[in-house]
Amino acid sequence: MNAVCIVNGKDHSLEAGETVERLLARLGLEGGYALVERNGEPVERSEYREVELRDGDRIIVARPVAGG
Amino acid sequence: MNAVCIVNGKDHSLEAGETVERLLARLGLEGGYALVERNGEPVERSEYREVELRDGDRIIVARPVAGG
Amino acid sequence: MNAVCIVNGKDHSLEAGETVERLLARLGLEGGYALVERNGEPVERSEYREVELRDGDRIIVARPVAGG
Amino acid sequence: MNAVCIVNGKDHSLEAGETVERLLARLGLEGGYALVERNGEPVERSEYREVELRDGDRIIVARPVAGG
Amino acid sequence: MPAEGDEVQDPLVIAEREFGSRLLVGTGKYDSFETMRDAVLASRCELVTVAVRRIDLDAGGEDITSFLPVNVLLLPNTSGAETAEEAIRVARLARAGGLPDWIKLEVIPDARYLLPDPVETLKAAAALVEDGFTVLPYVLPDPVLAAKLEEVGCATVMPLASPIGSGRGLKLRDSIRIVIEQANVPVVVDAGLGSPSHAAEAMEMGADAVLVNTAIARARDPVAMAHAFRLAVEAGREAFLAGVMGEGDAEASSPPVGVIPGA
Amino acid sequence: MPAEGDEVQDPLVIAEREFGSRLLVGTGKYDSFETMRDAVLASRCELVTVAVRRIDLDAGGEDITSFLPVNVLLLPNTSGAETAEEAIRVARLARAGGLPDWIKLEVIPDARYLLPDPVETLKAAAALVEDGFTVLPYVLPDPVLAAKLEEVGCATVMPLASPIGSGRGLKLRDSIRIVIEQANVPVVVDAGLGSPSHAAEAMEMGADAVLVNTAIARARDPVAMAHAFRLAVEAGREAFLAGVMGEGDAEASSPPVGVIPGA
Amino acid sequence: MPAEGDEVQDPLVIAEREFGSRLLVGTGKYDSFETMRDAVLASRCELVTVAVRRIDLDAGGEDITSFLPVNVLLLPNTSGAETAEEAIRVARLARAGGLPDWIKLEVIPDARYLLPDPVETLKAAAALVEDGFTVLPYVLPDPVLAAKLEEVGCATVMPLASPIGSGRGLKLRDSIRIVIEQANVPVVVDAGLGSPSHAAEAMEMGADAVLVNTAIARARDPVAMAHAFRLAVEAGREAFLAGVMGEGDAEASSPPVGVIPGA
Amino acid sequence: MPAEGDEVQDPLVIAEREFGSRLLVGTGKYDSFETMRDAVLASRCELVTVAVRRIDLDAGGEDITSFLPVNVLLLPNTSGAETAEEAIRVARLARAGGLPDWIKLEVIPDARYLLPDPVETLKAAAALVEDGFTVLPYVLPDPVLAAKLEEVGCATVMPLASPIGSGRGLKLRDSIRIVIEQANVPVVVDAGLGSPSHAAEAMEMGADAVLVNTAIARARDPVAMAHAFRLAVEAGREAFLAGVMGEGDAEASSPPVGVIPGA
Repeated sequence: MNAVCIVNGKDHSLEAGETVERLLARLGLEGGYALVERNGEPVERSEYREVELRDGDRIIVARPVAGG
Repeated sequence: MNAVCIVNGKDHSLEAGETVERLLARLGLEGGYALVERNGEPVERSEYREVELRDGDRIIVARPVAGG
Repeated sequence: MNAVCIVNGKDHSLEAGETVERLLARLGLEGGYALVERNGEPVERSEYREVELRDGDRIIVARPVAGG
Repeated sequence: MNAVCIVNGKDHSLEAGETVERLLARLGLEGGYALVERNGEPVERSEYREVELRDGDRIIVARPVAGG
Repeated sequence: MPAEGDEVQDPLVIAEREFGSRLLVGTGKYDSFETMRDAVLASRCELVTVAVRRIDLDAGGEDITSFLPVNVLLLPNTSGAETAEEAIRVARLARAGGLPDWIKLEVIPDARYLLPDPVETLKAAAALVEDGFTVLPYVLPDPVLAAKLEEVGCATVMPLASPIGSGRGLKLRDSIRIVIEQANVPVVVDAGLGSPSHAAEAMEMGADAVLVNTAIARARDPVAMAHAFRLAVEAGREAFLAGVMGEGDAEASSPPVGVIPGA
Repeated sequence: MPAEGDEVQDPLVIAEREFGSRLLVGTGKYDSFETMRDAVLASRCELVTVAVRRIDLDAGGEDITSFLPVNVLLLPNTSGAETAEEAIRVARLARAGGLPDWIKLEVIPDARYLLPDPVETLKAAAALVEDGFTVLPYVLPDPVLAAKLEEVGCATVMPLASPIGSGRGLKLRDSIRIVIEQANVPVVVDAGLGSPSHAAEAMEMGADAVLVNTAIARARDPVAMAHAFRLAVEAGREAFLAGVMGEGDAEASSPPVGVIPGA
Repeated sequence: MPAEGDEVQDPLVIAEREFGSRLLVGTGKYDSFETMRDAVLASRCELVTVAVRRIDLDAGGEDITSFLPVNVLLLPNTSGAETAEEAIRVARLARAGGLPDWIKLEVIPDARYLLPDPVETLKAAAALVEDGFTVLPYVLPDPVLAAKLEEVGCATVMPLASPIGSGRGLKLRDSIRIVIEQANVPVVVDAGLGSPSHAAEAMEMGADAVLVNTAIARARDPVAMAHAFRLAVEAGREAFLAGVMGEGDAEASSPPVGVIPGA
Repeated sequence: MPAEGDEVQDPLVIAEREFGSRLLVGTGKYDSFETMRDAVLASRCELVTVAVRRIDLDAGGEDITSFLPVNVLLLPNTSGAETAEEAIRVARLARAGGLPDWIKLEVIPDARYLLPDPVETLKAAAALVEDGFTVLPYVLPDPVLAAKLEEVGCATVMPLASPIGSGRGLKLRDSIRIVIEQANVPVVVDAGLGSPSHAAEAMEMGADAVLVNTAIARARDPVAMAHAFRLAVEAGREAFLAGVMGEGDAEASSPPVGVIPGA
């Protein structure tokens, strides 16, 4: 059975060794500012390439939006 | 044919020798302040008893009402 | 004895045939806007050259000044 | 040598066994509201009669005054 | 008017007549004459305005004057008049028919904002004074116009605080202040006062009286509101006489010395 | 407090205690204690503030409390305190010495504008409530802070209208309106009210009470001014209950139909 | 006036003449004509007021007009006139002597507050229009008077914001708003504007132009202030055309959904 | 930021970084990103706020940052946070993901009036400064709180003029004036400015900058309105530096001597 993490409240089946960078690519979010929190802690952009996701991780993917 | 005056825009058949006082009585306005204008000129209250109305007179009967 | 007119409240001895234009020249007011009233009536600028002053004339010489 | 306490910043020679109540009496403050702090702690009015002052005590005597 | 022998302190004096109250009340817009009467009583006012209108002979209807206390002076207004001529006509009709020769002069050509016509008002005022009326003209707070109205013999000037019935309060306070400062006749602030605090403010500024209608008639409880205005007018007048403090900078109410922590 | 058996209508209730008057008065800045006493009496207030200060043992001086009516509850303030710790110290001193356990909490680090410290005030309030005091904190009209003070158990919130002693009135009315709307404890508008109309306006907005000091003490006639404030507070309260009309557009007070000139 | 061929967008049009700027500037109260000139240039105004006065024949003095840019239209005023007759006399003198037949009509009997006389102003306006002048009358913001001035042919109405030279801003904004709403000629707000924000506010309300004198002349740096007013008038006009949002309740600028903590 | 070598006069300096514009713009509430971009360009602002929100993975949607000019510094806000902890979390998320380490700190527990929590804001500010952020906190104009925020190292204080999105202008001007007077860091007036004249007024009072969102985004023509705000901010700043005249009494602009009628 595949490893699964939760991204913005929904299940996401992990590929083997899926990094944050790979996750964003799979979500179609390569460009621009994608902000990532893993289990309540922010992930540094410089580590997106290295950080691998694990089964059960709670991930938030956010970005800047219109606001005042 | 009777003499007729116009009271507040409506025809009013005059009795013979009808005074302002009589007019007011016929209109049910004996008490209180009835203000009377005849042909554009005010009629003094003290003369209501004497002033007789004539055929064709334009009469306005007014009174104090709620106002600011 | 010379003819005299009053300019802005002061006596002014008239030359023979002194026009408004000549008056202004004698007062050092050739350039700019000099506005002239004679005996309470304004004098048209186009007539400064013709209008001759007479003995006893009350003259006001005014001009635009700073104002709001 | 007498025991001395400091009352509102000034030296005050203590009588033997001088209580807060006695202190206030000596200061002419029997009536009204005299509020007493000893060494930074408030003294309960009900204990003025018992609490004895000691050498070196820092006393503040205060009262209600005009204020908004 | 107070009972014989009962001397009013600090009365309002208009045309040599004394009034025990500095609150004038309009009678318009009440749900019923009964409520109006109770509000007038609660207000303790002694001068109330009425309009003059043709009687609808088919409709009948009650006589408003029978609901008004006897000690109250009726002040007919010229509402409806758009010119000096029309205002004069209404005033003369009212007087001839037995109403007082006091007249609240309104000449209002503009139905949208109900603002008065300064030129026609002045013209009518002069004619009515000449004809023996005691004239109380309703005007914008225009100090020069107010002086002219005084000059032709008006008994008061009645500058508006804000448009009639708007309840917006002393929007034109800067002009009213000047009218008050320069007037030699009583200044009655009229129109636009929406709450007792507005009335109190006008009185604190030195107005001699205020006239209120809509704010009382259209309150949820008109009788209580009338009473509230009465209190506020008294408060404002008393404060004016007692000398209101000026605005200033912050200043402590408690003394700077002897503070406990400073030990 | 009213005499036994004399039931007050619409009392002010703070910490379950009833007061017959919605006007609180400060005792500072009067020319004499006699004038202060007469003003307090004229105001009919039942809750008066006092400061707490060291006695100047050389100067002597009279006891202010002997000039205050017996039916009046003394409300000591913590003026002079610049931190929570200092304020707590003053409060405890006052209570130990026999003053009420009610405290007007002021923590004011800024001598120029006399504005309170929200963080220290909240800290002191929590500690004093914990220690059994009935706490009435003086604050900027900050609705979120007011909710926090309520949460820690304060008996009222006392937002300032404008800086203490400035007489500038309800400069911060927009914030005060929100504080009033959201509060579950009585809101006492404190500081900056310069005239009775200011007090009436605060009450019309729904404030439960107001506290006045400088505007009375520094009037030309403080006793008359105290009376004027009393009337204004009653007027404002009564108007609030009677339902103040909203602001609107112009609307005639006299009827549009039946006008004479329209003949 | 803009150069030939250079079409001004959204020009101010008075009496069929186009102006590229909606700022009118008065020339009074400057420390020197040089500063005045530089301020006029910085303001980019195209219509400047001057007064008319007798020449002091002993003192001499320079000619103000030599300091004014050639593209600027001189607008003589009738300051000093206390009656219609005097104002007409000044206007006719100015025109006869070669000044434009445009006249800023001021009839001011009151030296204390410098407020205009509505009746004499209307009388003078009618006579001057009849005599061929382009008349710009200075008045209180009296909507009914403004309509009368329009009716007799005035090219604008120039309501005052607050007393001349006071810098108090739009104290009479409620009346000015009505004047603007009802006018069919350009409304030039004149007198009392003390800072660029006041000018911007007048323009946002829909005024067609503003006239400023004291606020520029009496600034520490009049030339910079003239420039600031120019920007503010442009800002206010642009905002008026762009549709200023109305006042409302609080409403978040950031979206309510997707907040991080809500995870 | 201006191009290399292009020296800005009178720049806004926050945390040692210079900005050529004193107008900050929010990006919320526009009809489209295109309009937002054009408004940002018209405003010439160099500092724009953005919110941080979870991506709706089903909805997709465009990236706002691709619509923003490159010379503009993004200022993420912590909107959505109701506590210090939540605000810190948002700030750290934004920075980790590559947004600037500048943060507009908002802690807003109240959804109705959107007013900030002074205690939690101070707590978060201290923690974020400690953590290396440049912190711009959004607060009520509370001068004592502002001093505390400065003390813990905030780069600015951002007092609100009136509730967010209300467009009501400088309702709390008295408090803002004190904040400005006492601040040693730039004061950015934020929230509630509804029109360019409001912005100009804030700048004339000495504010270092203003932040505007709703008033631009919700104008009929947001791009023109952005330009109008730019002009107004420049006007207000220039006026502040040029020395705004104080308010005073009436004073004639034309000379009292030499009047024609006085002949």
